Amino acid sequence: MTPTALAPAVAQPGPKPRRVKLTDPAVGVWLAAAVVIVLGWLIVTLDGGSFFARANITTILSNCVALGLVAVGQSAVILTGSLDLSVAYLISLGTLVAAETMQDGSVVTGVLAVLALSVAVGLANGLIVTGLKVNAFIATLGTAFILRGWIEDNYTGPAGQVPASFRHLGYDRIGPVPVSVFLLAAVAAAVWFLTRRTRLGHHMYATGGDEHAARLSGVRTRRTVVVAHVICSLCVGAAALFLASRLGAGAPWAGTEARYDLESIAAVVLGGTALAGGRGGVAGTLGGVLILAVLDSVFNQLSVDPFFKNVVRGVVIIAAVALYARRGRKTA
Amino acid sequence: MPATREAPPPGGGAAPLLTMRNVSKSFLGVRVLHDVSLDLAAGEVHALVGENGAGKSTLMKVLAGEHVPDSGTIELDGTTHAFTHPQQAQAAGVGIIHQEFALLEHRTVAENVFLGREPTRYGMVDRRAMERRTGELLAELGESGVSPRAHVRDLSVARRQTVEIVKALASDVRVLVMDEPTAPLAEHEARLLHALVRRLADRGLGILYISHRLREVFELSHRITVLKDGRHVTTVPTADTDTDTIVRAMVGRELGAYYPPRARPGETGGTALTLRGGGNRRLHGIDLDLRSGEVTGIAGLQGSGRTSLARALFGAAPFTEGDMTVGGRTLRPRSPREAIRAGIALVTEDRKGEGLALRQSVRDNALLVTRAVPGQQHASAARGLAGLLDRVRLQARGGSDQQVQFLSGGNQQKVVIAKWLAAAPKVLLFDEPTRGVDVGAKAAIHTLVRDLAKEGLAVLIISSELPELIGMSDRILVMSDGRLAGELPAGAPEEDIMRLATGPADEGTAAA
Amino acid sequence: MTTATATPAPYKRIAAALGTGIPVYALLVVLLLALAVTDPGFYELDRFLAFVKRAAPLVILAAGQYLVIVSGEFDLSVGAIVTAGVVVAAQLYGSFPDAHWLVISLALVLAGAVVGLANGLITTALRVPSFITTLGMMLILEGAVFYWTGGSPKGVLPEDFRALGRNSAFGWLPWAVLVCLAVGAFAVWLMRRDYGRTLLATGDSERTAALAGVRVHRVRVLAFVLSGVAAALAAVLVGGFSGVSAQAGRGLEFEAITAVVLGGVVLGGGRGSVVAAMAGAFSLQALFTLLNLQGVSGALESTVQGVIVIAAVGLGAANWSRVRGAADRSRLRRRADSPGGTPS
Amino acid sequence: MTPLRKHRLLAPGAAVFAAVLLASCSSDAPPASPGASASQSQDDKATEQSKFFEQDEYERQIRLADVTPEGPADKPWEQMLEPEMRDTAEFKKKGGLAGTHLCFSNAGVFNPWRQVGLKNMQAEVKLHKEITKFTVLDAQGKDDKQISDIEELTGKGCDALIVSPNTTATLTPAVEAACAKVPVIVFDRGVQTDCPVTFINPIGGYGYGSVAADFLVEKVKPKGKILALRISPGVDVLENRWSAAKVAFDKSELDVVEIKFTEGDTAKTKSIVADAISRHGQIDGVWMDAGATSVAAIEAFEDAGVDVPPITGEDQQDFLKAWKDKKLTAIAPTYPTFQWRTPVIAALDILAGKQVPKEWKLPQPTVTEENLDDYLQEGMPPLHYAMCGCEDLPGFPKDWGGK
Repeated sequence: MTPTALAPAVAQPGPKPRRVKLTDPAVGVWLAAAVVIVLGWLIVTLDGGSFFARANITTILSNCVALGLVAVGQSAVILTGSLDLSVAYLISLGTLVAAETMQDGSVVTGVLAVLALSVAVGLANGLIVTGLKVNAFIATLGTAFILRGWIEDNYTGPAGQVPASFRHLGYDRIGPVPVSVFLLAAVAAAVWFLTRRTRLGHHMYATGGDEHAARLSGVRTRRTVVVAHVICSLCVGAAALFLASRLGAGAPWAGTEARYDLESIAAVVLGGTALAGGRGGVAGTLGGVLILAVLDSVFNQLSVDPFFKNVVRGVVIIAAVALYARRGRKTA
Repeated sequence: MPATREAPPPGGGAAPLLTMRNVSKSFLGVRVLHDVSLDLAAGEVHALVGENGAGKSTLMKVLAGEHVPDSGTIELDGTTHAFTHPQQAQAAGVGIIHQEFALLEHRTVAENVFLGREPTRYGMVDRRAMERRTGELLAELGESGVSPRAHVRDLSVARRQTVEIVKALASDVRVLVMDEPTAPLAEHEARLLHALVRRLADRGLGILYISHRLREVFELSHRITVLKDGRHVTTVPTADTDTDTIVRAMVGRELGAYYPPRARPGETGGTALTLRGGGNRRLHGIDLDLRSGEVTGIAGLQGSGRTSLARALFGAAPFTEGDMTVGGRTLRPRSPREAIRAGIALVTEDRKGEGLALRQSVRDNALLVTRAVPGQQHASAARGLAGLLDRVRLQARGGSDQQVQFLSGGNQQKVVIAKWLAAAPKVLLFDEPTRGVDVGAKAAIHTLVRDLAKEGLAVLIISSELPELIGMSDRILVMSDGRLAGELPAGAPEEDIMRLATGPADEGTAAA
Repeated sequence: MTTATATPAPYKRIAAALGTGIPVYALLVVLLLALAVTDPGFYELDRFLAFVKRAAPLVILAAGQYLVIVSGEFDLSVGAIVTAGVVVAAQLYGSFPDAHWLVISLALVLAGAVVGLANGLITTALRVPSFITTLGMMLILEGAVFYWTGGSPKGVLPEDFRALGRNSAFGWLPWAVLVCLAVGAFAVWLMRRDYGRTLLATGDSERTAALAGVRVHRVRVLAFVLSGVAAALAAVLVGGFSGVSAQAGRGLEFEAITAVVLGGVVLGGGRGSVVAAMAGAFSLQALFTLLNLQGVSGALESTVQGVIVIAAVGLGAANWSRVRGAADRSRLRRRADSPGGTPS
Repeated sequence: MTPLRKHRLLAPGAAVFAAVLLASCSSDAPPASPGASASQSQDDKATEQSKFFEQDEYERQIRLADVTPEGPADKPWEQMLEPEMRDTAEFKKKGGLAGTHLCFSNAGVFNPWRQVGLKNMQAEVKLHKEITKFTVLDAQGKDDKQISDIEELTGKGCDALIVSPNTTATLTPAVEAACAKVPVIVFDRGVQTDCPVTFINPIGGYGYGSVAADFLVEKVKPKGKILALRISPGVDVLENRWSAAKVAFDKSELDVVEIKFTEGDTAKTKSIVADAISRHGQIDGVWMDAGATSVAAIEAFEDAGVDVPPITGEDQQDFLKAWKDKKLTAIAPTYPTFQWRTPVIAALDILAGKQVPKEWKLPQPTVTEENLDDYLQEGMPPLHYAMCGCEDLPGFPKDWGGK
């Protein structure tokens, strides 16, 4: 029998799916990022600035790092169909723990302490979501409140201090590229590998895509969700370490003042990951982060009113997601 | 009849591949399986038939480890198993293909096929191996047209089914359960599937084949087991039995024994709805007249367009061409709202997904339509709620405040019907009105449908249970591949219906 | 086997009937008792009214948020609407110092409705998840308002405008309390009306609702509009209560959602009562007051809040797991009983 | 956990890696690790007084309050207290001041004080034709962003860099890095390094706090119950204000019954005050570490139907107005916004090679019963700060929102 006879209505997409497709959000995002960069360059140059000046590139890149790290983690949970609103406070606490342990301990102990903290918070989130069956939104909002209380109760203002050696992470650069970018690259690569190449990753996509189907196929969905939360928190921990090295001390508002919770979610969604889970990935998220960073830098160059920035950001985010929705409808 | 008979000896002889003994299972204190036993030989296609609610699917889910039996044993190759998670059943070599596919739309075929047991190299998922193996399996099934890298969302239903099968095969199953595999398939696709099933059996798999379509059951199977109301009725070699015997065993009574008397000639009134040349993506040139007081049955295989027709008439998947008049005025509903205003109602086949808001009360469900589409009947409906619920003979402990999710299938269906009666429709469309409804409630619904016709409503009824269709309808329209294949008088024999339904396909089957 | 769904044990049906509401009422009672213990004077009429008055804005926000959540969506923009409302009002008074308070208030309410409309349309028509829609709206509003006012409003809020949030009718009954009652009554009435029921049905099963002739988009959009209006009302009260402030609504969106969820309303829609949602708001306010009276450091306040929220919701979930289990099983059965679902 | 493994290697790894490359590649990291002072202040934690309290600085500020400033009396923003001048020849701009490019890294404009201040600075810049370019980067209250902003500005060819740090400790490294490239002027909040050419600020938090506290000590009868309202913990300026007040209260016989954080939220302030009144029967005095919510506090008393006790606020119009209208016993120490004008002046002096004080201490006037009318300006917006010294600036009052 000829297989073609079997299914008349098969849409064989593209030449070969493995090759990059324009329908893949990640690609779209990076294209968008490219466009934004070109436009930015044009505008800035017309304005008499120099967009590709060393300093500017460095700024853009180093502005990517913190948000990038958080967003990468956030994409892990969102892929799995969950959400994490506690990241902002975890960052703040992370910087404080890092700075304080490093002050009277070694860098390594500081790093370990932060990562330990992260794992703990991640586990808590994951277990509350899966075990207590509390909606992720509320669960992580709750942990956020708890962390906040802990911070405000124990810290009044910046505390601790990181050794000079550790500060290199925040300040050194090779040519125009800040060292911290390599940290982001490493973490992103790790998470990308985890989500795309390991069984865990496949199960994360499956759980986010259709929990019931995943379970029927023998995927341990709960465990997957918990692990995703831990991964997210670890990335946040990395962000905290970076910020600590950059700030030279721990700051109770390091995470909240930058609204990393909502910003990271925005970046992830901007990166083409579906809020419902199961679609998207780290690559797109990085693109989203880059777009936001470039926008910021352009606004800086033109010294746009900071309030006006928010308006633009809001519009960009909504517009982007509306676009995805459109495309989704087409392929569906 | 097909040449599949000289396959392995029915049961007996060699030690069976699978043996289920005295399996019992209850839900919320209600027994749905009573000491059911069943065995399956390697290379055998063992058909499992029975009315909806007979317990077929539950039995299979027990076998697949999705339900844990209250009692009874499962033996595979002589080793006893007690499955508590699908994974264990898979590991033991039991694969199940659900009616609703457990596939991830946005993942590739290979990823779906190996979901939950991805092959790894150095901790990495070995995509290449995954895709190679998937490709091989697809090729073995003569499905080399499907790319292992294609996303499931881009595949047709038939191909998704193939993926499901490959998924089962990939875990080296020895027992493959297929739960109404041909239900979502168009006829020609179904026939290709039959060929596939035979090949699988020839490869030594034991296949448990659940189906409502007796014709394919007789074509495919070596043995037939009949379940009824959760009990094992009989297991017979297909060679030694015939349709009537099986049907009798399934229904447990002579056909049509309990269907309410049909409309007498005088009772049918004028036309309530006429359709000329109705068509859309799935339907072509449909001409239809529905008369008040008459029950019009629509027969046809799944995918023949029966449901599409009902939805088109109701404006849910509107006609793109054709003329339609309802109650004398011309209109082609573009939305359910318009249809409802015109006095059309549709009882959908997916009761829980489309008929009810499960977490709302009986009252809120019953009044939903009148609330959504307010009309003169609105106030009266609210007042007459109690009467309405009596009229559909609803039995709900919590009265009209009870959440419908806690009602039995039958009572839920009654709520759906009440919901539409509240809107005082002129044309009532039933799509599989008694699916998943226990025998008692079935009778009640049948009587109700007939009463409604008597009261002057024009009723259209779709059912894949031919006995029901024949028993209920004053005339039967048969559909096939989106067209009306013909009309038959009341009480026409199943064979005539099937002939029309399968249309020219029959020769094709004989050829196959 | 479908008879399996039939005849659940009575206690489950009771749980089903009030189920999700129970924890919050219990919590509220406990908190109010605790307040009575810590501060005997708390129940003197004026003191208690003052408490209600303080709670009023949050209660109103909760009522609005309830409508959105029960329809299966989110509204993160309400906090921004409150801030914007207060600042805009002051700004307007800056330009028209002797505008009538009613005019300004109505202007705000109208603006709130417009914002809600935008949220609704973007969410339904453009199919952007409401979480993102309203998040973006939040950024836009805050940005736009401060951009317009250069960060601080140019006018003052005159007494007559502030009366609603600050003064009392007949010298003893705060207007805010009256407004709160009115809104509460309206919300309850609305939920008993056709709209309320269809809204619930939509949140419960969109397909069912649509096939029953419900215009699901319109229903949802209206929910967003009402939420926006509620937020604007809250802005009038907040502005009245405490005057011009550039951060009047900070964090209110999360407080409102927390309150609603505390009230046992299920995120995802279709379940929960508006009364419970408003009770949730009262509980939250009572909690703040209690912690404040207890002299608990502002720091621990949020910790306690977090724990209580998680606990309350977890409790709700626990009560439900049984029933839900049953529902799951019946879903499994459905998958079995309906050949191919809806093929054509 | 792959990220974990990855990371454990990475953090120190990156440091080492960087250290190796340090010779070859550029590093923006400051040579010496600062924060000696930070760790020192850590030690003070032991004492029950907050770690933000430093005795000698406290005494200095108290003393400065009575010093008569040098400079034009009618231009407080050009006055200086006990200046030790320093030479700035090294920074003299070649070819004169014409075409000066001034840069400003702003912590943000997240409160009216900073908004008024920024307007002052922009207006001041307009006064000087020689400034042809004035670049402002707003960090929106994010330490991390301000660090990048400073880095970015140092690469923009600014002749001088003005910095208003978002946080003392965390901005220090960035400022140090910048010092190496351009003359840096820091104002408002300090940094933990003396590399900036000059650090401009008014007398400071201790002065502010003690003025307010002393006022209450004087006006409120002994044993009186004092309610202390603070914005939020951890903001050094505010911490100083409180710690100074604490000293005064500890000496006095007043009884500080409650210390609460209002987060600058007026509604919350009203609630807190109302609760306090009901808990303690009466409140005899209110100390506030900032004026933002003092009107709300006043209203809370009115709404509770009790007389407004002696209260301290700041020089915001709404407070001054309430003070006058309601004939309150009040005082308004200030943290004058005119200090935003000084950095521009200083920058030009530096680029001109003129001497400037190492630490440019500005006077810190207080609004009292006597001079209240001078500062209560009709037609200015409620959140406008009276002590802006902006009356003579171009665009006043419109740009400040007045009429």
